[in-house]
Amino acid sequence: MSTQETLFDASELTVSMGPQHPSTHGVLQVKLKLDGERVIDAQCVIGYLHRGVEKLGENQTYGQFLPTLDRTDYIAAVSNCLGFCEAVEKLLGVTAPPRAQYIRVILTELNRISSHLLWLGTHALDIGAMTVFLYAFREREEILKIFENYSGARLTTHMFRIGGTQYELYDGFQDQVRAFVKDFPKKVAEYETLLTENRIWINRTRGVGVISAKDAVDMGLTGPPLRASGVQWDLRKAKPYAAYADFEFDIPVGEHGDTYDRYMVRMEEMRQSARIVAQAVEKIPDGPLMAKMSKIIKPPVGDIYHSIEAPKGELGYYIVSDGSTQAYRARVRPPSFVNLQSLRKMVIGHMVADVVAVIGTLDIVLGEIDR
Amino acid sequence: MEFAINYVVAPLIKIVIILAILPLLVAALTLFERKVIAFMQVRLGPMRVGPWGLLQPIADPIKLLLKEDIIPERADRWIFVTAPIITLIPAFIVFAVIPFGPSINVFGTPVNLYVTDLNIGVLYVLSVSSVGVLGIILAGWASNSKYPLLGALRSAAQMVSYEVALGFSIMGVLMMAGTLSLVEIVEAQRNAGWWFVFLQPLGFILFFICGVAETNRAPFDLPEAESELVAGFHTEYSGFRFSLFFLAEYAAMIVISSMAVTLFWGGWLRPFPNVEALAFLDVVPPIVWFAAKVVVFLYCYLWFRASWPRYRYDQLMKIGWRYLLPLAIANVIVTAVLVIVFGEPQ
Amino acid sequence: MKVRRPELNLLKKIFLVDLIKGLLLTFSYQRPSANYTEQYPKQRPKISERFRGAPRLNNDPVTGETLCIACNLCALACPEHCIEVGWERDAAGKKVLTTYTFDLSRCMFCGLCEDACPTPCLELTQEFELSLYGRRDMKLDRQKLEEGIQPLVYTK
Amino acid sequence: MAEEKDNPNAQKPTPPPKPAGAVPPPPPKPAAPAAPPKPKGPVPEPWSHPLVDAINEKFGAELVKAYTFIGQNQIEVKKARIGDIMRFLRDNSIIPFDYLVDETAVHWPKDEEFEIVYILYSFKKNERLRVKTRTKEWEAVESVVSVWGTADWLEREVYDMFGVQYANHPNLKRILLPEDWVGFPLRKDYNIRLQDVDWVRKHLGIDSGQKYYVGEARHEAGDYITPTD
Repeated sequence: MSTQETLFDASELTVSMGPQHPSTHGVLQVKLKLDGERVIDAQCVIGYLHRGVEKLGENQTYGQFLPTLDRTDYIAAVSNCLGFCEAVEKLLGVTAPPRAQYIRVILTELNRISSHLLWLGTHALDIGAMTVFLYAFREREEILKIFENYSGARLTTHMFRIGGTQYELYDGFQDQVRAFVKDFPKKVAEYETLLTENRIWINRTRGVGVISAKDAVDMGLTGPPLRASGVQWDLRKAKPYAAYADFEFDIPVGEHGDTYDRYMVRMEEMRQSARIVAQAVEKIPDGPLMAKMSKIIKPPVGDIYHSIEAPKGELGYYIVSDGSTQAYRARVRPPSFVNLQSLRKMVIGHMVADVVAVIGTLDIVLGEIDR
Repeated sequence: MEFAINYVVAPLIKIVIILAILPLLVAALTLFERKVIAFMQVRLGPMRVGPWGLLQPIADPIKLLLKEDIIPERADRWIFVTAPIITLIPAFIVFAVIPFGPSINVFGTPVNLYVTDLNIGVLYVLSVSSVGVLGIILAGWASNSKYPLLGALRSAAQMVSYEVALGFSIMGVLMMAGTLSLVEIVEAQRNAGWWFVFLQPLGFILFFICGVAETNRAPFDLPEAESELVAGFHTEYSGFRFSLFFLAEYAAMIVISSMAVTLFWGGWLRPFPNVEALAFLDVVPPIVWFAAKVVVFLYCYLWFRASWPRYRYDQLMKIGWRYLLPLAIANVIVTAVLVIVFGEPQ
Repeated sequence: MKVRRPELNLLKKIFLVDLIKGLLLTFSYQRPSANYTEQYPKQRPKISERFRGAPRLNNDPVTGETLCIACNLCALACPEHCIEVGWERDAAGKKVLTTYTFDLSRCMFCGLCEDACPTPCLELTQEFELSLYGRRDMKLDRQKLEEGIQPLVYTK
Repeated sequence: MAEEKDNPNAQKPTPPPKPAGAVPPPPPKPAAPAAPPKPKGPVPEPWSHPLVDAINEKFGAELVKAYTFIGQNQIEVKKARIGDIMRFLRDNSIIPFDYLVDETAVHWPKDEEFEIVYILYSFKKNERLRVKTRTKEWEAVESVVSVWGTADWLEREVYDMFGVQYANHPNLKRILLPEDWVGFPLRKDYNIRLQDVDWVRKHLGIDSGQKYYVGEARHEAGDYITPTD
């Protein structure tokens, strides 16, 4: 009977949301203190999915670590792969040949679209619009088919290798990508029909989880959440990597830093990604796929930090090499981990229903947070 | 003898028929829901049990009935057990007054296609159906768990607010019909020559919005919002008891749809009941007209669920009190003035 | 570029234009041609050529002898150490494959072993239905690997 | 800014004297990370910048060295006044580093030291900087949570994984591992092979799904245990 007393006598209600909850996107646990339906405190409990990826990185060769990295942010495995490959390449002092660079850009951008589609679907589902989820997955399926055809896997793709890419393009790759890119803006317009102007969507997202540009920078938010707060910063422009300098695209920024702006930023990003892919697929240069380098990867002694704009934000790799085939220290700077920190700031004062909206809008992946 | 037949035997038979058919209807409705939503979502829905999954509504209840009945250790046992029943019974007994059609002849005796024609039918429906929420509140409380409690409290607040607006939205119809009996309201629509929806469009829209909210369906499905409260008030329920809630919810959907049809869409009447040119439509029996209209509304329920996000609790309250209630009252006032000026539409 | 932040005007608001637009979209998708479902066990999906599924050791199609030269590169390449190659020297001093163990329960299908294999011997096939009844079954020996995992035929 | 773009080509290890990575690897040398860099590969170059001068002026002996490695600027400082240095780096007008990208650590067991690495970024100047400081296991580093809010979880993670103590941290608890975890996994002396089997068995009542080897030598033993079947 003691539980009953705590339920009704205390002015606060402590609800443990997760780790088994439909909308904590995995195994996130948020300990909510509620006053009625209003949140007065929120503490994240993470680590349920900890697999010691960084430790594994110290015990595997650089090449072997790549498939493991696919399992950190498994929604955007291609980005993880690209980031690590480029970091090691930088340390080695090699550059992937242009053909590989272009293929990398195409696949990474497709991956960004697929990651955003998954975000869109789950985010909309959290807010109750279940149909968007299935429409988004339909388009995501098309991208996964391209991945499967190219690399042989759909999700944990192990797409690139250090020094370039492993696989030659398959026949019909360009046509398949072209067809997708051509069709995709129409599909985005459909999602927007269901959400963007929908009054319920607007009510549920505008003014929810607001974070100012100053706070966003202080909390280290990156990716769409940062841009939605009005900071026009994208690593693809700020520090271009791969072949991004060759393409024209815009960086969408929001103004209010609320859930709605983050939604709009990601929607626009998907269009821009499609634009990049459309440009890149038309001018894939000929040439080798792998840079000339030793089969056994032994970077020189030293350390390197390299980061890329993953769909969720700045994905960085800090590698310390002791000159052997294994990294001395392989640190992943996970965007979701850092972004999730702002959850507390965003939800306090809002209602329970907004907590799921904010968790959704941060676009977290627990595989990456817990590593 | 005649008294016995009219007031005991005939109603009993009808009650038994309704009690037998209603669960089947609900089962069919679940399949309908899954199929409709699936097709809207470019899926196929259940396909395995029977051709095109047609036997799914039979498989589901069997599964639910065979499941273990779990009562949480800390739950308030008796209330926990009674709550689903409290929810279910009102949802069923409301059907007593809903007229599915006019009298038909069975072996020469006229049989009314309703259990009874209460002269306060509308009031009866409103009051009885609002008892159902008690079960939800009790279920949330008795579970002694946090998500159900939140769901129950949401449900209580939602019911209280929307009950008022729902009542007011019907008032226009009642003034035009001049009666509270559902059968007479349908007859009044025949006399008026118009379904009341054409005379009371705002009233109808308000009624249906409130009805959706009353039945806890999307976009107002807050008491069981699965992405927020896991499953709301029935989180701790399983198997058979869960299926009772399920039954009650879907029965309530049928009630609201039937009420909408009866009050606004001419019940069992064909379109434009007084226009002779459309008399060929009478080939279709009245009960089919009724059923078809109800299905349309049920379809709308599912359609909304497939298309829209979910409101937040405070927004729901705001809509109820700030928009729906004033609009409903305005509707009543305007209707009252018009009825006084032009007289009842006869 | 700034993202849009559309405001509904009053007229659109009163006539529920935004909501109706959504309804029409979902309604239009009910057409059967828009359907995307694959009836999986009955309808087999098309697996791409490069798919990385169950492993197989290929034999020479002519002689029927194994193509494996027991170089152990696959075992070295495997991040999960799930391959073990056993060999012995024959009379000529050449390495000959004796046993080959592949622990499928630890495999993450990254394809590094396939990349490492200098002969067309080790291949990750397109077979993806790999559920088995016990962990012990997942340790594939040479014989099983040479036969390849056979798909179960779905009967219904 | 220019760093990231130009350098990979510019700083390619010059092949002639010792073919860097093009030959099969020579027998593994004892890797001594702190030792002076071998002739092959890129070497750190001194970095001179108004910012370095400013730090030098303000903190003097606190600054150990400032250098550029593969185009990436780094400074090494002593940890005594790390909070002040960080606040200065954030607030200075030359390159205001307003964003803490990452904070992590590297364990150097030979020196019994942890190297704390702060990766900073300046939105205004589009510049990155790595700040490194060294600490011992039993010495606390000043927390930078008051400088950048990001540091909260990052420092908790460093504590969790390395056991580095932070002074003035608002909530220094384990973040990814359970509270009662023994040991700090990312230390070099933490054996990955023996990791969590006991913990899993005790808390979850199951055997870890991972096969673990008898001792370290897998191939010699030729056998391993698969806990359950």
